[in-house]
Amino acid sequence: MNLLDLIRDPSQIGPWFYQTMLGWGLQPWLADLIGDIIGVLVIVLMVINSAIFLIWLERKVAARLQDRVGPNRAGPYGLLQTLADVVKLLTKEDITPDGADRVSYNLAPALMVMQIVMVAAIIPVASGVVGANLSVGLLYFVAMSGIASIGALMAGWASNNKYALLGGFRVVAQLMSYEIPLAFSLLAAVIWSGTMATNTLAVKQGEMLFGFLPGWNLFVMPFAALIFFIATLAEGERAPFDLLEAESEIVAGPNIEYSGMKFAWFYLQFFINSLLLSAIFATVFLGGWQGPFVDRFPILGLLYFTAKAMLVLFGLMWVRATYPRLRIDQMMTFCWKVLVPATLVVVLISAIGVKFTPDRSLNAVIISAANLVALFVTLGILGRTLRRQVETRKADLQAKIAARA
Amino acid sequence: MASLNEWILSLLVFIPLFAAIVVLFIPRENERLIKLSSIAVSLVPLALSIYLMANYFTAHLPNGGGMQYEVKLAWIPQLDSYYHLGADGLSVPLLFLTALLSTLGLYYSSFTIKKRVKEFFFLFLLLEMGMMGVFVALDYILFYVFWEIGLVPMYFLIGIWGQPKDRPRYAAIKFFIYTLIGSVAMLLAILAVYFQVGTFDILEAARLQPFAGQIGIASLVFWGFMLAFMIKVPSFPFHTWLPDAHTAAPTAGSVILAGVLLKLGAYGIIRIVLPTFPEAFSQWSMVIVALGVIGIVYGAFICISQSDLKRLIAYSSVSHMGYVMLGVGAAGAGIAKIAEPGMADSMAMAINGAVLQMFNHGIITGGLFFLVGVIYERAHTRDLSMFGGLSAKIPGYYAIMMVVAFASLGLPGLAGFWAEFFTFRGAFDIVAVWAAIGVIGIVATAGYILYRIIQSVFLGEYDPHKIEHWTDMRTGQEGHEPTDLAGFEKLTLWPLVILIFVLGIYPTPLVHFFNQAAQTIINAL
Amino acid sequence: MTAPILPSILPEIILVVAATALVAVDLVSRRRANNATLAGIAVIGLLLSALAVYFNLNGQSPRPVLGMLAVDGFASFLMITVLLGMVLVVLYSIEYLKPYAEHRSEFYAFLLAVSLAILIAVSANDLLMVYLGMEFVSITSYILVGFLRKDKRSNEAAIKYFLYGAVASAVMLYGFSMLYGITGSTNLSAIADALTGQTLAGGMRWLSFTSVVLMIVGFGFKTSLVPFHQWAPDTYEGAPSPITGFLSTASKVAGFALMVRVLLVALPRFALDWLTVLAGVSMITMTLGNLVALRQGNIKRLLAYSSIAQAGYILMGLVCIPQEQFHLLALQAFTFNGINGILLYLFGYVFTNLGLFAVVIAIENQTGKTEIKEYAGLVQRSPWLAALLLIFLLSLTGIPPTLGFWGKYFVFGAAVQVRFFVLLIVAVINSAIAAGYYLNIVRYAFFMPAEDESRIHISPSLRVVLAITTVMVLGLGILPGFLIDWASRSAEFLTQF
Amino acid sequence: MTPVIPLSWYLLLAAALFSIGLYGALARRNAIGVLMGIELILNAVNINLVAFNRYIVPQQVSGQIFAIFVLAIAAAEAAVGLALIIAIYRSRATVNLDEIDLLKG
Amino acid sequence: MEITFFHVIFLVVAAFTLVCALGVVLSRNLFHASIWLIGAFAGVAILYWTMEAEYLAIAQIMVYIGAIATLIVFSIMLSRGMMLGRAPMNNFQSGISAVVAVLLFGILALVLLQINWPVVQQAITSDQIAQLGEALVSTYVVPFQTIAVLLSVALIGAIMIAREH
Repeated sequence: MNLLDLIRDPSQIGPWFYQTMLGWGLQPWLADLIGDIIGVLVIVLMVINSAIFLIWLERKVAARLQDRVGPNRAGPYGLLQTLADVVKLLTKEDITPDGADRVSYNLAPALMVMQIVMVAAIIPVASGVVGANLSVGLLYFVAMSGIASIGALMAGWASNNKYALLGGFRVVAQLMSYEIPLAFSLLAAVIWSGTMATNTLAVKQGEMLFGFLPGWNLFVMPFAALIFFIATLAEGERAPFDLLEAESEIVAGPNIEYSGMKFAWFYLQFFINSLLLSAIFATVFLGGWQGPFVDRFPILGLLYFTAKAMLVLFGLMWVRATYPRLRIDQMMTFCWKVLVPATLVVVLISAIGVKFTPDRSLNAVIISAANLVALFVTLGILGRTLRRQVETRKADLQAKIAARA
Repeated sequence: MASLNEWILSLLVFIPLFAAIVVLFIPRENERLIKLSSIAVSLVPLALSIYLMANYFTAHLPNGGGMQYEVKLAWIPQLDSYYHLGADGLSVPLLFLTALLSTLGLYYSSFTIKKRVKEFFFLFLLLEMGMMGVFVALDYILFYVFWEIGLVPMYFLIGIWGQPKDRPRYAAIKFFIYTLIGSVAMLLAILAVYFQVGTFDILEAARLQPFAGQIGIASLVFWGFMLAFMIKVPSFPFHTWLPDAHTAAPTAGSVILAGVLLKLGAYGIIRIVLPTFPEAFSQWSMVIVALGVIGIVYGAFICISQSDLKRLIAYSSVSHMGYVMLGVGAAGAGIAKIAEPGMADSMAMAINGAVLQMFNHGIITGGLFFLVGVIYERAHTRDLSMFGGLSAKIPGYYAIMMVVAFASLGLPGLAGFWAEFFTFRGAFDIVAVWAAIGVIGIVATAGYILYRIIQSVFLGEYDPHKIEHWTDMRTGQEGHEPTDLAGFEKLTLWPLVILIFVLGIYPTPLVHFFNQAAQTIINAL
Repeated sequence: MTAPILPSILPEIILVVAATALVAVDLVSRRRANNATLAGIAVIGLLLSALAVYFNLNGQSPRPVLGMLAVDGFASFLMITVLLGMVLVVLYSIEYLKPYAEHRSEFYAFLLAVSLAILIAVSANDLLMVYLGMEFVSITSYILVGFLRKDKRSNEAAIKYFLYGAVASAVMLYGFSMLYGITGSTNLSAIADALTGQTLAGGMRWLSFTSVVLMIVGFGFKTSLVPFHQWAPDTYEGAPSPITGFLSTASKVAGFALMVRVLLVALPRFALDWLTVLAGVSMITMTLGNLVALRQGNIKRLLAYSSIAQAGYILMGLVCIPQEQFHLLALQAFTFNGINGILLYLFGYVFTNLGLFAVVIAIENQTGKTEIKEYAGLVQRSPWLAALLLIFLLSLTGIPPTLGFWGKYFVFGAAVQVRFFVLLIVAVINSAIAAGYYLNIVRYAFFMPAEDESRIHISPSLRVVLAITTVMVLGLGILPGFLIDWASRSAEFLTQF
Repeated sequence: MTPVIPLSWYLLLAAALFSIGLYGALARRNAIGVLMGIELILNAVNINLVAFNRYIVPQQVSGQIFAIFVLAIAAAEAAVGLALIIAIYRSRATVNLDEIDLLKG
Repeated sequence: MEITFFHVIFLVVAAFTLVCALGVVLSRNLFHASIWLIGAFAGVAILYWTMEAEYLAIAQIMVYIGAIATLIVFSIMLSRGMMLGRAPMNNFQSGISAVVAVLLFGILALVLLQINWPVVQQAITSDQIAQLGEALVSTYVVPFQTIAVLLSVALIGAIMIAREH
């Protein structure tokens, strides 16, 4: 097997390396172990280092959207700005507040980063190039996001600071609530595709509906995708759902007391989380690495995938830069009274739609149409309710003004 | 009258219940109506029981007696349990006794019960129903149900209308729990019998002789029944509830308790235990005889040391019921030697004595308790040391007391004599030594009747300072002198006195009843 | 095997629908829904469900539902008992809930949910369903006990109940897992089959014994057997009185149903183990329950200990199953096979205790207290109530002609039949002790003068409850033929699938 | 892959976890501490169930299903239990069981 | 028996789990106990993985760590005051409980080690997730529905009880 082949199809790197090691006379389990360790190292390094770029990107995009320039001093286009920040953080004093619970205080950031790395393991960046194509992949993803809330909670508690604690509470409330629409919108896709394994999901989306339409889940279930996107915003703790670190309310959330490298870890988690959520979105709804000619040149998948993930990430940044922050009660209400019922409907649609006719393409159209109907109905109800609320509020205010006059 | 004969037992049982329900629906303020209606309705069973006596005596006794007036209806067929009633020479007189004492009790109470009248009459009638039921039930389950029905009203009669100083609540609960233990044991025994013979019919079970040849298990079952009955009798050493209960109970309650309730136990032994477990009975008869004799002697001696008149009479019941146990036990002891010439007659004699004692004791002790009530209503005390010299003050009372007390003592010519005579006559043939010891009891009885009752209450000097207030029962006024019997008291006591005389002089008809029953039982052994 | 599933679980479905309807009605109606309306819906749901239970077996043979639930006579008898009992609990609650404006519909819905849970528990035919049913009953009960969340006593009762319950069920579950390992199955009949097929040697034998003991812990908790009873007095005292009524009756039915079915259907092989253990437990339970009850001053606490003691009697039925019927597992009707004793006892106990709690609640509604002292002079304050109190207490004591007598009659009968004399002697002594404290209440009610002579007002719904329970206790006590027939035939159907 | 680790290792581990959990449930003063002990017991149960499933009846999933149900019930139980604990903490400011003693045993 | 790499992994994970479990019951700080608890849950999840029960491993993380442990930590925080006291964490019966626990383990170990389990050496070939899913909606549909009701009831009940007044 030559190098070119390996480059053309990166999924062959793993087996090739394994065979090579066996050729060296290693025990199979040892070869397995070494292969695994190398894989883990690659993922960890890639993920963590990507943050450096992401932070720059985020700042740059936000600046552009707000008609600013953004980082532009360190390096070309300010590309080295993050590196400088890293150096600064590394050299800063590592403060542990008085009365802090040391164990949890130190454990929390580690937990956060660990969670993020573990999620990264299931992202298929190209055909077959995935840390682990778990049969329970998406469930694993949902399970891992639960750990993040524990980390935040721990940090909030251990800091011995009321803002941190409040932030911790908010994290739990928000993450746990939004995990439901997140998981359920994924479930809709899982039902349609019949698998939870991430790579297999991407493979399944390679089928062409009616022979020409790419069978991406975005097209099959737009509403589910939208819900997932909104939930992603909340799970990524991004505006308009960034109440966890709302500076004006609780200063900076659970990580308020952290400084130096430990703070950097939280920072890292935040940015990588967004990236991974985008990646999941790309995998589940945008066909993952699917694109033209991937069957011939699987390496192209890496390109397609990156592009799709970046697109989603850009969407996230865009929303963040555009919308104001919600109030916490609004956020919770939105989740429980809008998103959760909506996801239930979406799941129901998928579950029923799958069973309809033997022709998958036709089913896809039915599900898609139902999704759109559900979307518009939801929007209609939401709009009417909001309008009515605004009107009552207006009437109240007018009455108050009249009374005062 | 054929249809009446068919239903007469049911009527006897359920008319009191009917009366009780009637009472329940009369407003509690209308005490007069309550009293009147309950007495009036209770006359019906009395009349019926007299008719029953007469009918049985004329129609059935000459034809060999046996179970008559039988009714057998499906009650819980799933359990093989039937509504099975019947009466024979043993139960007919006891039914009459029950009806009589109940009516007298109701009548007497209508003058003396002042508080919670409605409840009293309701419970009293319920009690009458339970007692009637026990005497006629021929189905184990039915028997048990009636047995237990009698328990609750008595508990209340003691607890509510008892005198506070006599610790009525303690006495009531003691009575209840003693009886309950016994009855649960009986329930288990009933079940054991059922598993052996597959029927709840008392007569059928006796015929099938459960546990014949298995003396171990038979003894257990036997003692299950005996525990229940001996507690009720009460036989030594289960008698301790009795003095408390009697002392605390209101007069009519004591009368019923002594007059009828104690007989339930003895009736149970003769009706159920003796015919059904002759083997075990024979095995354990000496224990029963011994307990009977101990009861006689012990009860009598305890009486001598009593200072409370009512408690004294209560203990005298223990003593007198000891005769019953002696008689029954002696009959049991005879079973083993039944083939010996004359033994069957002796056994019959002993049983006759026991049953006669039951009947007579009912009348006599009933009378005694009425008499205690009479004096208590006047003096508000029963302490013997407070009385003395009353013979001159209240001669009418004295006269009746003399009659009843001497009857209790067993004076020939009065009712009590025959019972003791028959008992000892039968017992001497079978268990001579124990009977001889029992005679000590008779002597002691004479002692307490003469010395404690007659002498300390009626003879001697009347001391007006001992008791300051006497209530005049005729007018209800307080006075400083005791007054003689009021009309209602006479009316209550005279029937008993008459019966005492009649049975003392001519007990033959009654003995006919019992003898027939006793012969039947012994022949079946 | 492929019996239609939906009709077989119709009673359960009706309850779910009714519970949902309750919450929905409350949500939809503009003002808060009327208390009586809500109770009405609940009662209708329960009665319809009972009707469905009846038609489930009417004329049809017993059958399993996917191996999970058993639709058989045993289950049906207890289901109807529980559903009727729950109707009474709902009726209690009407008056009791008056001061609590919020969460009424939820309260009724929870009562329906717990009924559903009990239906599932009594028909569970798989270890999974057994555990699920038991936990369903327990969790719903915790909520109901802690319903008065502002009331410290209610809180405390709930937390104690919860902690004991959770530990006990976890321990029991460990036993289940062992049993699963030994037999490789969770279906009760399959377990029995697997056990009969094996020669259990050495460690396996010991492991099964361990697992049986661990399981008895769980059942013992639910049925409040000594030594797993400690929660009962506190919980009974602190819980809202209608819920105490429920806990001491319907909840107990569930526990016994589970225990009987698991031990009898799945573990006849280990009969010697559990018979021995349970016989001891039975004696200790009745003795300790009765002795401690003697010293209680609070009626709910007293009834808690009384119910512990009663559990001891009920257990007699399970301990005294005749051997020859046992091995074939063909319980013959109309004999004293122990199981019909348990059924009758439970039936009588449920309605007697519910009647008794109606009295307790009537007095609590008036005085706000549950001390026995409050019962002084009850006969003057409300003669009818006092009379009914007496009847119910006599029924608990086991005096004929009340319903309570027949239960005792049948379990004692079973014990006499197998000649378990030690147990019988203990039971007889206990009957007397029990009479002691039951009569203590009677003593207060009838013998003591009233401190407060005001008449006790009984609300209409409580009147209905009292009327129903009295008719049951006395009516079926005097003419128990039909009931005995039904129970005996039901016991016969406790079969394997 | 056929299992290489002996079944009894899992069972011993589960037994140890069970004992530790039981100790926690019995010995803790604090209601939440008790709850944690209970969760340990349930985990031990699940290990048993899954291990038996894998080793005794590998072609079925009955043990795993059971474990899933145990998991779900544990969640429900924990939710209710913690709600009760919070309610009692609100009214008394303690969740120590020996201080929760309004009802005397 | 040959000790392989898997045995080592098992022993490491098992030791980790047990240490965490001991931490749960012995830790003097409730919050630390809850962290230990999370560790124990994670260890058990890995053990499921070693038994090829992947779905259960994930469910363990999701439910036990993501839900139950979070809830526990959350409640500990809500009732913060209770941890400030320096009162002992264990009650009077802790000594007896320890003895009971040790004895129990001893007995169980003794019994378990004697048993020769009828182990079926068989690789898992079928798709377990699909098998689980099908079982849940066929054989186990009744418990599945039941637990749905149970969870709703528990949810409503927990909210009702824990709500602020």
